Amino acid sequence: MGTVILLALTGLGLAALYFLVASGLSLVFGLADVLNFAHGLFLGVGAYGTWWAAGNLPGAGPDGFGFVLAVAFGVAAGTLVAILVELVLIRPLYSRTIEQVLVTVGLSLAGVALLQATWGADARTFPRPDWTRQVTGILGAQVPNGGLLLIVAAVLVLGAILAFLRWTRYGLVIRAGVENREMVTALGIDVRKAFTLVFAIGGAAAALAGALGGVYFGTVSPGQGGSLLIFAFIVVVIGGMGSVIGSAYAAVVVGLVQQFVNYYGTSGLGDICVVGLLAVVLLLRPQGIAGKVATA
Amino acid sequence: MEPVLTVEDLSVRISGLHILQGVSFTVAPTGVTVLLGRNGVGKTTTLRAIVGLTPPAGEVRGTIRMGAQSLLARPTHRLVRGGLGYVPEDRCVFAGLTVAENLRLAERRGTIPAYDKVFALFPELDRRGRQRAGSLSGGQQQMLAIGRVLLNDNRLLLVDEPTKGLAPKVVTEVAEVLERVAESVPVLLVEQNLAVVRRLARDAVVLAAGRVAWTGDARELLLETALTKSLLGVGSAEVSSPSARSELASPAVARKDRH
Amino acid sequence: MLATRGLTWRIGEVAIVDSVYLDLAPGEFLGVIGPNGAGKTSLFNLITGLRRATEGRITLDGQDIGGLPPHRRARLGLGRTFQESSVFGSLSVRENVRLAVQAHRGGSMALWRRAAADREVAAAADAALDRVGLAHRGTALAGTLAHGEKRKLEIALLLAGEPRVMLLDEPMAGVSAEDVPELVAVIKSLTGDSGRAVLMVEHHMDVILELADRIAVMHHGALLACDTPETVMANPTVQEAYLGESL
Amino acid sequence: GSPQDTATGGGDSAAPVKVGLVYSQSGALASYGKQYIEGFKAGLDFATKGTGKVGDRKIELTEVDDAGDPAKAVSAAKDLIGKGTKIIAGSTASGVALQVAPIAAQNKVLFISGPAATDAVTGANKYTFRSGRQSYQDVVTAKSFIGDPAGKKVVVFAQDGAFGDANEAAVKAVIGSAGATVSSVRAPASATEFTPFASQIKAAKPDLLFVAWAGTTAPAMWQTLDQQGVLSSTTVVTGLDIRASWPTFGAAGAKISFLSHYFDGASDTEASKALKAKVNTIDLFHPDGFAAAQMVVRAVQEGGDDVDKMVTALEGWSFDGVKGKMTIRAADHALLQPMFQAKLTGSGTAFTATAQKSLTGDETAPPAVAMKG
Amino acid sequence: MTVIDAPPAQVPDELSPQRGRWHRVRPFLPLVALAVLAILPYSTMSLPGIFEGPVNSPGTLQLLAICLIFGGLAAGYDLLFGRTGMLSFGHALYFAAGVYGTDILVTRAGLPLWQAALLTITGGTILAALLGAVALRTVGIAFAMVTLAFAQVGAILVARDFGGLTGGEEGLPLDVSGLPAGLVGVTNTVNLYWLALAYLTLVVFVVHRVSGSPTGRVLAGLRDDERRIGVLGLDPYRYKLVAFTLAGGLASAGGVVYVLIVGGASPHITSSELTLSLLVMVVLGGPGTRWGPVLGGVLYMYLDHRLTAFGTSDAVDNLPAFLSHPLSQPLFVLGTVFILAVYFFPGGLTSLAPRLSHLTRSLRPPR
Ligand SMILES: Nc1ncnc2c1ncn2[C@@H]1O[C@H](COP(=O)(O)OP(=O)(O)OP(=O)(O)O)[C@@H](O)[C@H]1O
Ligand SMILES: Nc1ncnc2c1ncn2[C@@H]1O[C@H](COP(=O)(O)OP(=O)(O)OP(=O)(O)O)[C@@H](O)[C@H]1O
Ligand SMILES: [Mg+2]
Ligand SMILES: [Mg+2]
Repeated sequence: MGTVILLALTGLGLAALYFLVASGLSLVFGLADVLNFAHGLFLGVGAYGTWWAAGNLPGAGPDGFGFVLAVAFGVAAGTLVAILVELVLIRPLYSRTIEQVLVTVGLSLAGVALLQATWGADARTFPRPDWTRQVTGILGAQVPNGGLLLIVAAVLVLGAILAFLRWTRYGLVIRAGVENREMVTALGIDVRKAFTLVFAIGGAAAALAGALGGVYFGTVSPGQGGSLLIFAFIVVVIGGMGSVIGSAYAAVVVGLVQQFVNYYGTSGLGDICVVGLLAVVLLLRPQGIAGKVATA
Repeated sequence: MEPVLTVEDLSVRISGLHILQGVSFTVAPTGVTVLLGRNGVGKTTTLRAIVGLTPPAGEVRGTIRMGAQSLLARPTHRLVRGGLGYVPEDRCVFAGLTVAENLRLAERRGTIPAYDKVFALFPELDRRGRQRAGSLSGGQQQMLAIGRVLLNDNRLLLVDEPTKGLAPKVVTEVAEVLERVAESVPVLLVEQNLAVVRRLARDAVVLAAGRVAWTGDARELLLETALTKSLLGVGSAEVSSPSARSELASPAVARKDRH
Repeated sequence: MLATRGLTWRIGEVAIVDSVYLDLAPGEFLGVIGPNGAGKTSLFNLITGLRRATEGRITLDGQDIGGLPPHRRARLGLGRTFQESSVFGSLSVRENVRLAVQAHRGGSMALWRRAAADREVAAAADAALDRVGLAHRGTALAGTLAHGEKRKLEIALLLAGEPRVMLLDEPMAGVSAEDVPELVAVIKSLTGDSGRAVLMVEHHMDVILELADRIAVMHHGALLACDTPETVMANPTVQEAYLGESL
Repeated sequence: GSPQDTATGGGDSAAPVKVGLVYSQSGALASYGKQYIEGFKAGLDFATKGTGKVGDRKIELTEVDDAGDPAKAVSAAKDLIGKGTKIIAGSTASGVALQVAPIAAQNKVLFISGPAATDAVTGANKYTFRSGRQSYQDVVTAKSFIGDPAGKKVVVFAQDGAFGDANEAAVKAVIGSAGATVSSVRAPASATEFTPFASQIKAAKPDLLFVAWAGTTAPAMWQTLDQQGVLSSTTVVTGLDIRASWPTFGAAGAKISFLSHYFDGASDTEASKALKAKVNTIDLFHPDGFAAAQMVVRAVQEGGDDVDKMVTALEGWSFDGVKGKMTIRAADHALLQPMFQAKLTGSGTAFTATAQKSLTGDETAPPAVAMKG
Repeated sequence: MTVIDAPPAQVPDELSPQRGRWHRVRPFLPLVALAVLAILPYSTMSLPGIFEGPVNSPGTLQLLAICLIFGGLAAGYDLLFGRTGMLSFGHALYFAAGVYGTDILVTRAGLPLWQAALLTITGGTILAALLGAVALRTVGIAFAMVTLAFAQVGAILVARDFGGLTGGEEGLPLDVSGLPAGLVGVTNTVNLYWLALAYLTLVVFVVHRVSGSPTGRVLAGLRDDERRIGVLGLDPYRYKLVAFTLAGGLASAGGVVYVLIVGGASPHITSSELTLSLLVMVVLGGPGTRWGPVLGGVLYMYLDHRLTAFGTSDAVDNLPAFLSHPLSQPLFVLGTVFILAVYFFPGGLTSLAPRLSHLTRSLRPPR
């Protein structure tokens, strides 16, 4: 019993990490229709930003309020980079979807290499409050606090994104803009601003995921973002393109499947199961779990 | 009277093609000005140049002024917020959004959207609020496209072939709507249906081969057989013939022989 | 030739096409009118297989084709045009038509023959282009054509397939007044010769009246009437629901 | 010219000797590569007494980056060989070493593999040598932690793939054959959440846990083992990685017994002093570069331009390296060398390793394998 | 009727006969290029900065051979992406099947090369047909993701050293003892070069023929409007499957040649990054054009290999740290070059040619 609870809760922690990474990706992909391979870079910027701030920014540190400040700095850095990327690289290429994807591919190569050039290829110890290394006993299971922190953060991020989509017009503007940017401008809306905003939010979510991922892993390294990205992609696709709620469901499914199969099955089977799940979901329901039924 | 819109020597090139070659005309501050011409002559291109939607590969020269203000090189959304309403040729409703969302999108900040006016004109839009616009029939989409601009107050409406693909009854309705709209806002209209043109238009601009071939009073154009024949390629009989229904209703049913 | 029996398409509870019984005889020209949203295009989609009917049967020459995918139905001689022009935008106008001719001549998987060397295909394509008056635009990319030209190209694509039953979805929409007679002549010539049947949706009443032998009226998915033009036009419901006040 | 020309290495006795160094300057293993090359240069200096010459002949180094990609390494090797290079050294990554080795044999040039730890390099062919340790030697060192293995229960925790396979096999061979029961828990290298594996390990109640894990997820793995109480319930042995990774063990570090290839202060030899003078703090792979340079100098001294003579000169050669006495076993070119037990102490970012015990090259000798080619 | 200039004919090259001054010469240009490439190894010319040694040195030939292979791969991938509009994220799988298939059959099973090659190519083609048959039930991004998923399973199987066949993350060096002597050893690099050239020629020829064939015309139509193809009476699924299978077969043939050139298999060729770089190559060169993907592939691989040398060159080392550090990271330079290329050559490198000729034409005084 204890094992099952432990696996379930840590699986949820993993799911939360996937969701945090996937949320920004899903938002940008679903709304702005950009398959953003540079998302890993935003993660990296968030993680390194936090790491740097904890060591160098006055007032910031690995503990208490200082840690909050460090994370805030990391998120700000990630957001800023995302905005710059959108303004300089993505904006001139709207309506040229493939080129956008390619630019983000180029960016993911160059960006990660840049992180490596600046801070080296090796993992760095990530500053984090001591309590995140401890465990909490829940029903006989020793659940890592880091995982619980991720779960809380994921729920908050989910809520915030849903609120944004629901209570502001931006969701509408962007969905319309993806279909036909020109027509949105012809309705008197500055669609470019809306797209920049989406990127900013995506970047912020990614940077937060990067910072919290740093807490979870205990280290930062240049390639960390990229390695998480593939599962984030799977989560986004299984969840249904652009449905943030769908991503949340999918993240839970993927996290739990991986965790349980890895325990009860042989190792590596978890990954294959997840990939198989992706293929099956797509073949049965090409639009993903929560995707809307497309009409001709 | 000062024209509401002045186009002077407008020339548009798109990827090497010289589509408009020095078009000049004005739009009167009241009533409907209609832009006529064969397929592919550049009517749509003209309207799009006015709202600043020439494709990136395109190049626009000349002057376009609304009052004293030049419209060239200003971003489209500014122009539209400044009171330039545009109903595009292919309707361009947002297929993935519901009807209500399409309308909500068209609301402009700082003004109160005139939903009652729109719903009074097109009750269908009210009823189908939750349907995805992509699954609307062609005519319903056209209503949505027109409804969208009517939500706001405009200084000038640009309307591109609003009756294309509409049932005769709806054509009449749309024409009536435009007629009423034109009482308060000047309209620059592109239209192929000459019956609609006859009903609505006060001034006419005829394009041919990328240039203005004729401007003047629309009635004059439609009455002069020689003129319509040479400019629009149709005999005035067709222009001035009564509608199909009355044609049928009359005893002299002229159903043309099939072979 | 083509017959539908109780053809119905529902989305959820709503019947978009509601139990339609239609018969199309060889050589016949059947006009379809009806208010916007009546289900005319949906009916076409059911007949050509782009949508699967929820109930009812479709037969072509007595054979039930309701279960076949679109391309099988096309091979049986069913051709159509689309309401929103759907042409191959990145191919030249001529290539568009050649593709259609080639599709008609047999869809075998020829990977090694030179397509451009097939003179018969080229000749047939040019003939089709000539017929709709687009020959001079042969090298232009179809995506850059003006609206009216695309409508003509649609018809050329249809002609190239030499279908026995043709479904035309508002071929005149957006065609300039000057070109209407020309296009009407083309469409008229479709039926003239070979016992082909045509089903045409059109809102231009003068065109319908000029071309159609019979007119079917759709309303809320159902067939309201299907009769000679005179009778249909005299029908008060049609006048009220479709034609409305004259301009 | 003919398409099959290659430059011939000058038979001239005063011509410089070309040595190609193909290693990771960029990519994931860039820092290993950096240590390697620093070590190599220090070693060259040491072995040539600061002249950079063997006899009258200058050693001319050509460094090429393989970015950890075997395809690039093979291209580089072919390029070097084509230009008349007779000695190639480097190979930070195991995959690179395994694919360059056959090239050396095909073209009869000397290849001295670097930090790549795979056992498969040993005995790969007559022309291939190694200047670093191999996985098997790690495992033998690990065995020294449990005294008499008979009747003990040993669990190997390793990642999927060849690296994990090799470690598991070695543990079975070394400790299992000595009477312990060996089982294994394997995890995908991409795993990010280790609780299931920690639970499995705990359930197995081992007397000794041998962990073979490389990569950036290692800290998360250690933390999970610690949190689930694995580290405090049994003896846990693993290899000590480069210094930069030490702080990532965090509190878990004190609970782990480390086997070590090398760390600063593990030995006090002439060579280590010379190396320390050049690089300040010696790290894991400095000795590999250093040894490679010593082997190169030996090969040139004895063999001149004749690769077969170089091979004979190296086979069975013993020398004093940074780690202590090193011997190139003639049969399969295994490099017998001392290994160390270490403890990690400290906190924050300041950690120090202290040697607990050192094992001689003979004690950690891998079993001899037949030369494959 | 109108005075509007006629639009320039922008018809895909294969589908219309060429006109103009080059009319007679053009068909022979590829042959000339092929001949030049074939006799290139006889040249001792040195191109300092471009290649490390003379053109006929083994290092240069090896690099060129790899470039040619990837030129061919990119051209094959373009059959899917540029010509048919299918965005596959799993093309690396079929290439990897070629590489690992040959390697395993030769090294582990000891088959002679020709048998191994034949079996591998057949196997790779069948694999593509089977997986394609499943994946093609989806379209668009879903298709991309299903192909990615399949490729990912392949990558996991290879990395896990399934059945001890693949060597896991360390890769599997090719056992050359049973290989023809002409393919072994540095002095014979030239033969590998010719082999690569032959592969490239084969792919370009096949792709050219296929896209100029009636089927190619259908593929081009599929790219624009699949529904329309169906209504014309052609089964879109069948045509897409043929393109997918053909491209898969070409990729596994490329794998066979590649494993000979590199002398082994390593797991990173199974990664989705390889497919992404194929995409990059195609876009860099110009999708849907005959020479674009080839150029893109060659250039990409050239940069990929040469930038490592560039990064460690003195010129870079002497720059201030904030420049030299990033520039010594090959991936940084590659990524940046790539982004710039997307910007400055939209439509790919091959779109430069018409633009340049446009420029020269407009510079010439009017007659
Ligand atoms: N993006 C483009 N690229 C190339 N040519 C274009 C482009 N847009 C329009 N054209 C060309 O410009 C000409 C004018 O097009 P436009 O759409 O303005 O005509 P129109 O008068 O509105 O015709 P219609 O009555 O059919 O709607 C056409 O010949 C068309 O082919
Ligand atoms: N996929 C769908 N989902 C929901 N409703 C649909 C869908 N497709 C069509 N409809 C509805 O079915 C009705 C019939 O549409 P259809 O396009 O067949 O009309 P139509 O007769 O062709 O009209 P028009 O003359 O305007 O083209 C419309 O009310 C439309 O909104
Ligand atoms: Mg138009
Ligand atoms: Mg319709």
